[in-house]
Parts: sequence; structure tokens; C-alpha cells
Amino acid sequence: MLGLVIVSHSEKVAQGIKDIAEQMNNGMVRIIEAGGADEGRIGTNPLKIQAAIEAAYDQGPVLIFADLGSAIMNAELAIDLVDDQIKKQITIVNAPLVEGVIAAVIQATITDDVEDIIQTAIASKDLNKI
Amino acid sequence: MLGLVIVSHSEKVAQGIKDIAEQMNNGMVRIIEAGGADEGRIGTNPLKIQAAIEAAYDQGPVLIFADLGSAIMNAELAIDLVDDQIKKQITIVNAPLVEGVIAAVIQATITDDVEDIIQTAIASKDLNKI
Amino acid sequence: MYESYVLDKAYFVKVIEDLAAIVEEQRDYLTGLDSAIGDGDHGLNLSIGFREVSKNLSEWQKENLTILFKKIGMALLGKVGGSAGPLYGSLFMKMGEPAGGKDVVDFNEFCNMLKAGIEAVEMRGKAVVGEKTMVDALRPALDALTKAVEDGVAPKIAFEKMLDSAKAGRESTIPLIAKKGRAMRLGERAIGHVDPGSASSCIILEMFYKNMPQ
Amino acid sequence: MYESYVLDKAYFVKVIEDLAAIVEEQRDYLTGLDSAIGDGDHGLNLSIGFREVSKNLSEWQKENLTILFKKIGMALLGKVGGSAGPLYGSLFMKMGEPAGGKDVVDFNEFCNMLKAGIEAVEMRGKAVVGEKTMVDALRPALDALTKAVEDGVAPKIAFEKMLDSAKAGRESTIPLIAKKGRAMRLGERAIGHVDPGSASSCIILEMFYKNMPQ
Ligand SMILES: Nc1ncnc2c1ncn2[C@@H]1O[C@H](COP(=O)(O)OP(=O)(O)O)[C@@H](O)[C@H]1O
Ligand SMILES: Nc1ncnc2c1ncn2[C@@H]1O[C@H](COP(=O)(O)OP(=O)(O)O)[C@@H](O)[C@H]1O
Ligand SMILES: [Mg+2]
Ligand SMILES: [Mg+2]
Ligand SMILES: [Mg+2]
Ligand SMILES: [Mg+2]
Repeated sequence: MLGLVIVSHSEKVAQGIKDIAEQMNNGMVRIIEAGGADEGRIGTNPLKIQAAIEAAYDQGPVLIFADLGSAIMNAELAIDLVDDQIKKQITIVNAPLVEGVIAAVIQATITDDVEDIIQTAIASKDLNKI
Repeated sequence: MLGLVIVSHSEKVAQGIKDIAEQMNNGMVRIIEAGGADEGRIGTNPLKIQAAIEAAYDQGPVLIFADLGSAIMNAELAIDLVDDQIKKQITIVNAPLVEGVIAAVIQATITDDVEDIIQTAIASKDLNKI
Repeated sequence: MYESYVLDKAYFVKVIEDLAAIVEEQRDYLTGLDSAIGDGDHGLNLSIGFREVSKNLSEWQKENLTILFKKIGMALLGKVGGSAGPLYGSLFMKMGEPAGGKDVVDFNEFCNMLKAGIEAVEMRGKAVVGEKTMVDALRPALDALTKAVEDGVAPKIAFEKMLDSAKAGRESTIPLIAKKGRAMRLGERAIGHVDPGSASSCIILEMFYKNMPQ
Repeated sequence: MYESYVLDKAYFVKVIEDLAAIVEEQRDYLTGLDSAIGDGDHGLNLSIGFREVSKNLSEWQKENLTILFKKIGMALLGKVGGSAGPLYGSLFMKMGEPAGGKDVVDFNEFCNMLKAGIEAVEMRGKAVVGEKTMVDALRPALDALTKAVEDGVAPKIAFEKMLDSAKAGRESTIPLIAKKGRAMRLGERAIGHVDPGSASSCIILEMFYKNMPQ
């Protein structure tokens, strides 16, 4: 099963994106959120991200989506902390957070080609909204 | 003052983005969230969006950021419901939700040129995260 | 013929009552269609919307048709949550306008109500036929109704033709790729499935048809 | 000379205690710097991080220096929340490694600790000098220390040179546009402001300097 980790500076944002994405998830993606710093403050926490990666990992690829710069830095740190076996399965996806997660989850209902899922998530930045 | 409305299918996402953005807001932007359908269900509500637009409006421009297609549809409906005077001040910004709101708020601390703020928000889709 | 064929408030109230009941009955069917190519909430969305309508209908039926339809539309707007909210909300809100504040309309006026409502859906969703949306049921339905009226067909027969076209439109969505709404993201994976909105549109039109006097 | 100049655990514990105290004292100063060109939380972030360190320090000082620093780093990682978390977390975690599980290090080893820590910050943040980050203080500080050691300068003097370079580096951030971190988005609006991370880096290095024996 594909793992997906949502990293945001806000706990609410990460949880809410998971809520939206789960509506479109047909059970093919294990979505785990890692939002907020310690005690719900705005920020990110590499240990929370590490735990989320480990929870999302199911012998297959794990995609990480994050909001701002320091969330990426903490995601990279979290990746350094996990087992090598998991580590080599992880990709941080360079996509907008909400749009990328939703696109990835929808695409995962269509294909199990991870590269395709990643590219679809990245391409979500160019989806016209209006 | 610039008004900014955050429309998401999730109440938590809209609130959380506001929390993140307020950290960067120097008081130049009135940020109002309009997340979720009635009773916190996943979805959007044009009447909530209408109220948010009216709350965000302060004799100046109002920017709307939204997540998915039907959020835009409801935002457009909400725009139809507000006074003409407010209506002509509204722009739905074709930008990723989290990234666009943050970019707009930061840019509003630099300039009060709304067109510049809108363009910066749109360009946020191409900001490299990794 | 059409001027003497009138539809009164009791008719419309009964349509709405039946609609609320059948939405409840068909909730899982609609949700199932939406699970296949959407987020699986279409039945639930409509159920929540029409429960709100039901709850207030005895109060609202004191109003003229324009206000009654407006209130129904506003309730759907506020409660439905998904795309069906602004779309069906607009349908009902706009349907009331050609009723011109009256309590009874003749068949011509009724046709104009449907026209106004369906055009409002098209305006709101910017969809055209072939994009695998409710418009695939509603637009052919309206066209069939317009043609039947031009041909001078009797009201209930004209509505039967309308409903047939709506259902044919619903079936026509099966082989389509979606170009609007959530299913748009699915590409070819949407092929083989009925569009949920086209199905609910048929249900709505069917309630108008079913309750029409001969 | 450098082998006989030793720094023991009491020294390091005192440095950390002082650091926790001064972070508290300078919290609003650091937060003020971050309000100008960031999100105004840098002082708060560090305060929360070092409170966690303080709370545990009496327990952790039973461990050798490698483990002690690792625990400090992990606490900062987990608590700080902002960019300073992974950056200073990495700084402290990596600083412990050249201590090789001992309770006392000589000056060479201490210099290696700082080198390892500062390189870890660079590795984690991918920043180079001139990008208006803490690296603008840390990298010149490390270079000045390395040079002073090559020149055979006495330990505390070498550290004074290091600190002077860090402070010069901090001041050098004032006219810069930021290329990393949040301030990056501000373009020219960042000009005229000290980078908050370069200021906190000076504070950290100053505590190491201040507590060194002559
Ligand atoms: N732009 C549009 N124009 C017309 N109909 C649309 C449009 N977008 C979606 N729909 C209709 O809405 C239906 C889905 O409704 P619903 O499930 O309530 O909304 P959501 O997709 O937001 O969950 C689709 O089956 C389709 O018929
Ligand atoms: N990539 C980076 N490399 C080095 N230092 C950085 C980097 N990003 C940010 N910083 C430093 O972090 C400081 C801000 O820390 P803090 O306020 O705790 O984080 P945040 O910006 O996430 O709120 C900046 O002043 C800068 O010195
Ligand atoms: Mg749906
Ligand atoms: Mg929905
Ligand atoms: Mg900060
Ligand atoms: Mg911060």
C-alpha cells in the first residue's frame, strides 16, 4: 500500500487535508498527518514526521507533502532518522500541499505506478481553478 | 485594508491556514476563513463564503482563495449574493490554497499594489519546495 | 390548451415532498454512483439538503411560488455542501422567478420555470452536454420539452418526452470521460459509470412528471 | 598547548544552563528581529526548546558528552518548531560526536565538536554565506577559529576571535536580501534588518566563550 504523509505548520491543516483526501481514497493509500509543532503550536516537528512516516510505511513507497521551507527541512531530518529500508522508499513531492495530496490520492485510485502518482501531484499546481 | 477569504472543503484547513498566515500578517490584511459545509461536514457553503466576504471587506479589494472546483463554484455564487459595491472589489485568485494565501499575506507586507499581491500569490505555485 | 392547464401550489408542494422522500430512498444509490467516480457524498448531500427543505416546507408553503422556490433553493445552497448545492440551489431559486409571485401557473409558465432553472445550472457550472455532468440529463430534457411544446403535444405527454430524454442523457454519460467536477481527474477511469448528478436530475424531473395532472 | 587545555562536563553543563537563561532574557529581542522579517517566533521557539533542555539537564548530565549533546539536540528538534529546530537540533546532536563518548575533551576535540555542529547546520539548511541566515555568523566563526588554531593562538583568545567573526557575520546580514528561510519572500524589504538566526548563533557561541577557563 502507498503511504502518504501530510506535513503542515498547522495541525488543523494537516488533519483537514487528510479528511478531504480520505473521501477520495479507495483504501489504496495510507494517509498520515504530521501537523504542527509540539503542543499544537504553529510549526513542524521532525519527530512527529518520523512517526508519521513509520506509520504510513507499508512495505512500499511513502510520499511526503509539506507546506513551507522549514517543514521540508524537518521532513528531511525525519527521513535521516528512519530505518534505511524505509528511507529509500521516501519521496518528498514538490507539489502544492492541498492540491498535491488530493491529486495524488485520486491518481492512486487509477494507477499504482508511483512515478505517475508523483507526476500527477506535481502537475496539480497547474490545474486551473477558475 | 485588504480582505482575504480562505475557502476550503474542510473547516480545519481554512482555520489552520489562517493561523499560519496570521503569523506573517502585520495587520495589513483582514483574513477570514470560510471552511466546510454546514455543521462541519466536508464541503463548502456559499452562505458562509458570502458572510466571510462581507466580513473581510473593508472598502478595498477582497481576494478569495479556494481549494477544489466546487469551492470555486460556491465562491462564485457567494459573489453573486453580495452587494454590487463589494462585488466589484472581489478577485478569485487562481493559486494553490496554502501557498497562495501565505504568499499573498507576505506580499501585502511589502506592497499595497493588489495586482502585485495577486501575481505573487499565483506565482507561488512555482516556488520550489525542495 | 396550455393556458388552461394549470399547476397550483399543492402540486408543487407535493412534488417537493415526494422529492424529499425519494432522495431519502435513493440516497445510497446516488452515493454509490458518486463513490465510483467522485467522493461518495452525492446521496448524502442531497439527503441533508432535502431534510432541511422538508423541515420547513409546511411553513414555506404559505408563500407564493417565487418565494417558495427561492427558499428551497437557499436551503439547498446552505446545506448540501457539494457541487449539487450551488447547482440545484440555483435550479430551484431561478425556477421560482417565472412564476412571478403567483400561487398558480399555467403550463407555459411552468415550462419557463424549468427553462430558467436548467439555464441557471448551466450558467453556474459552465458545463455543456458531453462533459459527464447533470447537464447531460437536463439540457436534452429541456430541449425535448421545448420541442414537444412547439409541436403542441399535451402537457403530461410533453413531460414524459422530457423525462425520457433526461434518462437517455443520463445513460449517455456512461461511456464518457468527465470534463467537469471531481470525476474530471479520473480520465478514462470514469468510463463505464453513470454520472451521479445526471441520475439525481432524472429523479427530480420524474417527481415533477409523476405528480402532474393528466 | 591544546592537548593540555581540557573542558569537562561541568563546563558544558554550565554553558547550557547559561544558554537557557540568556535565551529567556533575549527572547523578546530575538522575536522582535523575527517579527521584522519573519513570523516573529524565533525567540519563543528557542525559549520553548531550551526550557525543555533545562528541565532535563540535571538528569542528562549523568551521561557522557556525546549522549548529553545528542539529548539536547533531540529536545530542540522536538520542541522548537521553527527552522531553528532542525538547525540547532543538528548543531548540538552533531557536536557531541567528536567527543567520542567521553566526559572531558581537549581543545582540539572541542574545536572538532564545533566544526561538526556548524557543518551539520550547513548540511541541513543548505545555506551558504551571504544568504542572510545563521550560516552568515557560524561559517565565518568556524573559519576564524580554524585559522586561530593554525596560528597557534591560545584557546580563549582563539574563541574570542571566533566570536568576533560571528558578530561581524551577524552585522553583515543587515544589508542582505535573504535567499533562504521565510525572509526569502521579502526581497528588498529584508534589507536593513539583522537576521534573527545569526543573532541567536552569536548568543550560543558567546556562552561557550564566556565560560571557558583562561
Ligand atoms: N461544473 C459542473 N456543472 C454541472 N454539474 C456539475 C459540475 N460539477 C459537478 N457537477 C455535478 O455534480 C455531481 C456531484 O455532486 P456532489 O457529489 O454533490 O458534489 P461534489 O463533487 O462536490 O462532492 C456530479 O455528478 C455532476 O453531475
Ligand atoms: N535553510 C536555512 N539555512 C540556515 N539557516 C536558516 C535556514 N532557514 C532559516 N534559517 C534561519 O532560521 C531563522 C529563523 O528561525 P525560526 O524563526 O525559528 O524559524 P521559522 O522561520 O520557521 O519561524 C532565520 O533567521 C535563519 O537564520
Ligand atoms: Mg460528491
Ligand atoms: Mg463532496
Ligand atoms: Mg520564525
Ligand atoms: Mg515559525
